[in-house]
Amino acid sequence: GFPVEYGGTGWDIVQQSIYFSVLAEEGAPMNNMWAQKMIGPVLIAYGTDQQKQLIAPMLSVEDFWCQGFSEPGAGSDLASLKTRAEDRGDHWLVNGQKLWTTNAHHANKIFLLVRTDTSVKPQKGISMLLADMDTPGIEVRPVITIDRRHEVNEVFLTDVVVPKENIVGEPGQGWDIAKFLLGNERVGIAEVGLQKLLLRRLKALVKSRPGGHRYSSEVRRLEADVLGVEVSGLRLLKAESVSASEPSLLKLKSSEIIQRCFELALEIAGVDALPYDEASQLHTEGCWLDASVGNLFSDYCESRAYTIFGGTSEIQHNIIVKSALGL
Amino acid sequence: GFPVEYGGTGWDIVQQSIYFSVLAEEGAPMNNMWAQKMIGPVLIAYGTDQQKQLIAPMLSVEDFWCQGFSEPGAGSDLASLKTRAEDRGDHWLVNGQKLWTTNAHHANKIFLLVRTDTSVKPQKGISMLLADMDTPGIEVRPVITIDRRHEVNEVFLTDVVVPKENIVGEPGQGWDIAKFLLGNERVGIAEVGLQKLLLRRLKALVKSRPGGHRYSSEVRRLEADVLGVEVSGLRLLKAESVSASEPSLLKLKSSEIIQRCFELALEIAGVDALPYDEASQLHTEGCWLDASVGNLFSDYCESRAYTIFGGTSEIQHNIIVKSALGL
Amino acid sequence: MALVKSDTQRELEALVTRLMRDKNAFGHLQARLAQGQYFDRDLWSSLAQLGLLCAPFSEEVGGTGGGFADAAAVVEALGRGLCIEPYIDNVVLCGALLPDDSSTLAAMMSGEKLLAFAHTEPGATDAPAQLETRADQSDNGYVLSGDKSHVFSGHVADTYVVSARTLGSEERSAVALFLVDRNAPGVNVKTYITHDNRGGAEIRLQEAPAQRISSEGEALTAIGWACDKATAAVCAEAVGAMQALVDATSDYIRTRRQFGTNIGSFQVVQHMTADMLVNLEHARSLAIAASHYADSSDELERMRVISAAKIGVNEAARFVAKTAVQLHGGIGVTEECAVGHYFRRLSAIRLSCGDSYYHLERMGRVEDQKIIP
Amino acid sequence: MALVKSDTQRELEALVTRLMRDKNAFGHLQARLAQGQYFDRDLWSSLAQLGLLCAPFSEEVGGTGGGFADAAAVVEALGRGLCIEPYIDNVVLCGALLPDDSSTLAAMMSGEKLLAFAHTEPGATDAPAQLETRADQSDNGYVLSGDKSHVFSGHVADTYVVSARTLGSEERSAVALFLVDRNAPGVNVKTYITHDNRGGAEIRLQEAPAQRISSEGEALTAIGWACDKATAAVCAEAVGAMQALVDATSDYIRTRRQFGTNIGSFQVVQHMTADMLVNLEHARSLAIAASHYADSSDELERMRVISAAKIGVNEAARFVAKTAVQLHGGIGVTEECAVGHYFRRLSAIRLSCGDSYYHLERMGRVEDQKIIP
Repeated sequence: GFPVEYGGTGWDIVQQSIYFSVLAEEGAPMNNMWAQKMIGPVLIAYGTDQQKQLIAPMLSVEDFWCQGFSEPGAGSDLASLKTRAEDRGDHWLVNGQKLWTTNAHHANKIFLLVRTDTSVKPQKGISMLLADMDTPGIEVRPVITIDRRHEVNEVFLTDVVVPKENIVGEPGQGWDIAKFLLGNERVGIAEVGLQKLLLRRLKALVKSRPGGHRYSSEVRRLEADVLGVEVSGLRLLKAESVSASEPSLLKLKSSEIIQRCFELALEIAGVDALPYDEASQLHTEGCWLDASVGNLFSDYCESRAYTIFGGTSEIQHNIIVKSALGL
Repeated sequence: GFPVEYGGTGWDIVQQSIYFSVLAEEGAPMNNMWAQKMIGPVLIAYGTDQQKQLIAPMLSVEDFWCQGFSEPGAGSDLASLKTRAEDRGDHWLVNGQKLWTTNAHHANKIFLLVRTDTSVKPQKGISMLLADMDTPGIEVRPVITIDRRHEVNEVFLTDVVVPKENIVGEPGQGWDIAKFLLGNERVGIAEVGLQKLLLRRLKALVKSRPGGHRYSSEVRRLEADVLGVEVSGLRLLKAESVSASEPSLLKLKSSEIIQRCFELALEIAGVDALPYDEASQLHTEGCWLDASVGNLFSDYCESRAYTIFGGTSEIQHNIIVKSALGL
Repeated sequence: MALVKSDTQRELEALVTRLMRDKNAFGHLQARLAQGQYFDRDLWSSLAQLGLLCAPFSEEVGGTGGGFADAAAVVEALGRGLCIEPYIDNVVLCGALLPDDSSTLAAMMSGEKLLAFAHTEPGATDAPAQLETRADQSDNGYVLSGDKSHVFSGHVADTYVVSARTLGSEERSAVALFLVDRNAPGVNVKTYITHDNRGGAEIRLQEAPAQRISSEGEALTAIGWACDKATAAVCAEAVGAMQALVDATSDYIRTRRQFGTNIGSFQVVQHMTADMLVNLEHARSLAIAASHYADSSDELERMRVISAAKIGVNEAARFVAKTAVQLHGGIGVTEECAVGHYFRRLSAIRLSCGDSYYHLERMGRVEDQKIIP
Repeated sequence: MALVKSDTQRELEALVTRLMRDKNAFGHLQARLAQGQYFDRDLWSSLAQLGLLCAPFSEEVGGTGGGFADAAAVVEALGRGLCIEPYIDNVVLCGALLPDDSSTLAAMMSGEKLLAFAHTEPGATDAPAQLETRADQSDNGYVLSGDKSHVFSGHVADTYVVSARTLGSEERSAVALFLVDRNAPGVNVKTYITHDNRGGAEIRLQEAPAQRISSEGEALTAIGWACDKATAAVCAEAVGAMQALVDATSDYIRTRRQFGTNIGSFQVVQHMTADMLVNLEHARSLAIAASHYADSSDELERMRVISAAKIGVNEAARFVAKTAVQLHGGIGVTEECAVGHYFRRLSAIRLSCGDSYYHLERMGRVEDQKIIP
């Protein structure tokens, strides 16, 4: 819910969450929705007035954003990122390489984490920059993933000139902003909409597949768990203060459930899920369609990423250990 | 299979294993069988001629042995044991405390790990002693376990005089002997006999309980896993050389299966397993009887110990990491 | 849905926590169990005096008007404190079956009377589809005949709430509820203790005098609702018990030394403890949902949510209980350690109020009914 | 039971391992897949020249006489090398269906002919209880009519082994096996590629000329045995693939740096890798049992053991595959990394030759039959 003055709805966090959840539950295309959760709030919190003007075209998807955080050597360990931005007086000169950049091949804008100072401790030398994807020196190469689809990319940055005013916040504030941004993930981290869609599709499979009824108990176990995650999601949204561990607790459970849903779906579909249908691969919305198992196998493969990206499950555990158990 | 000259059968390791397995599968009382696997081979390998004469009364269960290894502060970390034996010229003077001593209240003999030298590194200062349980200064106190039964004990050792010749091997050799002894665990570590007994009892429960058929798939999954463990057990017995990791790999799987068997049995029995029947508590053989769920709940509770005693599952993992993965 | 506890509920929780510390400390509990004292009348009186036995009832009948959610807050704190006294069976289950104007309800709230619900019959472990126990009209009311099993808390109860058929008919609507005095003629009670230190009874009724407390048409609906409340309550109790285990385990791994360090410094131990917390919070959310629907008259949705909650809580309880024992190592499997007591209670809870299979099948039935109309 | 590989089997393993390194290195495989080359005739010829396509057959028919266990050793090494060529479907499955004196068997062993078994029919995913495909006698032999689905490896085969009813009767005994040429009139083939880079076909037969290769009475028994062998073979393949994943993962965690250290220094990563090994060795034992019984004519025990093996191997494959991907992190979910290819193959194996539910139910049927007599 962005302020009305910037073209937003003014919704509170719960309204927003319901909106995203229903979109997911109905299987609506979500390609650029996440920008609203990620860079949007950052611009409101840290952006200049001029940067806040980017909200409206983001909401209308006139601007399509992608996120340049991860690097080949810096996956879970973001603080070790190597992409450098040199202060050249009137501009930043950016050199480096980003990896796992979702939809970079569709996007016209990118927000980047870059190293602007190598003389301080790693976390302190990071800044956030905004750039146009058509800036000379930005090259996008596809990364084909385990589902045999093209969603993520490598982004090579070679002598990319970024205007001085395109920094978000202060130089060196990038780490804090990234933490703020990842903290905003609590909107929708439960992924309840997707899970409800998956339950519906699973129930359809149970009904339509020969022998499908053998799996109905498993589907109900998942339904029970989704109820828990739904309430946990609401508790997180309504909490007055959120500790670092709470989104991690929820993300572990929701990613586990999503993966179990896809595993179960694959089992129910059986050998009929094996044929590879190139056409159905274009459907990258993360859930196979009713009455068709055409892209189920790919979705199942892709679901492994839920416990890897956005902080692996092992990292989520570490966060809980530190924040909730104080060990 | 002890040499015929010491009253044994001369069986090889496979014959021995079949013998133990069939006993377990038929639910025979096994109270002192383990001594044949544990201290018996140690006496053959390290014992004096006189000590080897202890084999025959062990086999006839004239002598009932217990094992004094663990201590309150030294569970998985055996090297840190504190019970001391001072060399007093013609005898050892033993002071300390042992914990988890199974059947100490039935036994007339004990083999002990004690510290005979505190000046060397922990592993090097340990020796093994044999003692009579009626030696003055040995006091046995029951430890009631989670199954509300009495099988294990604390053994307090206060100025216990042990004859000099009751040391097994050389002073300081205790650590090696303990490793040898634990290595012998490969006979029967698969616990296939018990698992087959559990499968049979589970199938009887499935047949006799209302709604039991709902669990038949789970029982068959366990049956499949028991087949794997049975073959793994044979592979281990037949292996020309056994690495440290192999018994651990097997123990992890077999203890997991045993615990799943008891969990499933409890689920099938349902609320009928709740009443506590003091009389049935006397049956401590680790598997409930056919046509009765009287002591099932206790057996289920006791089964948690499978992943704790004889090296916790976490320790077994560490052994695999070190030995098989070299990390 | 109330996602956080109200101020009243926090007060109730604090009250119970203090009471548990004062009158149900683990050492004290062990001592009385060693003497075979499975019910502590003094503790029960304290619960009554503090008004905790009135928590869910409306003010008109002498309650504190907090509804189910207040009772759930009490139950959760009792679960955390390992209280073995029959709060749920009395306050939640029988409390929901008694009519508002019943003097027995008042006597239960004041702690004078202890109740238990006699419904299940031999041979069935789930809620029976077909009751055999029969109520015949007599000069002074009714006499009941039949066998009742799995009468949990029946070992200490002085009055039983009994379900019986009032007509020879096999019709669902012919079931009514009755009060039967334990000491009445024709009442034969065999009691037992359970592995979680609670207890139960098997009851044989042979023309036992009984007082009807429900109209004849509504008993099965009322029974279903009361059992749903009891199910939601054991979910809350399980959350309290799991919380105790998470607390005990995080303390233990900080202090237990092996290999020259605290075991809490091992990453594997840390992550296992984190997974306990994941399961606890998941179960807490499910218990919140169950609590919200426990007072709901939307029968199908109530059944769906409470069954789902029980299934999820069962699974969390399984994981948390076994992991707590595992991380406590040898100590965890001794009777001297509270962890084993929580383990046994959580295992018993998984089987009680319908095990996971019962609730999975019930979810299926609810789904079918929801689709048909 | 042969618990360790024989010398011959070790030689076969070494032979295949070398071949895989020379002609099926991952980079090479990627390059040909990028060009849509899902079958490598050169690699297949090498398998033939090395005598590997003869492994299980008796010396009288030109084989090397090693029985199923030798074929299993080959298959395991092929699985480890991520070979996508249809060895099991040809050598193990169709090889077991062809009569000893068949010239087609000789042509298959020499690599000239590629076969696929057309048995399942549309609408069924497991072995069909009732075949609809019909064989009618014609002047020159038989003509077949009907639809066959899930003809795995049917995308590259030039000859199909087809099951069909020979009489109008519904009797089990009326089923026989036939050879049908892919290019014969009345044969309509729709091919597809599968997610594990293998492929299959759907076939419509309309009075297609066919040669009978079985007597009429024994086909279903022979089919059951051949399918059991194929099931035991995919168990061996899965073990090879899991071994490759364990090796790749132990290597990767030693070199991948995060937070200033190798991720292999984290205890949680270590224990996950150890659990992969636990599952691999468990699966290996099951595959050994399956291999032992694959040549056994004790039908019921063979079915029990092979079903049990497939169930256990499926579960191990699930765990090992997902954990390998997890420990490889982002790299593990890219097409550039072999791990994802093994993940997909192991996922496909879980569904192939009967999924776990199929085999659980079959174990139940076997148990019932064993008890009755």
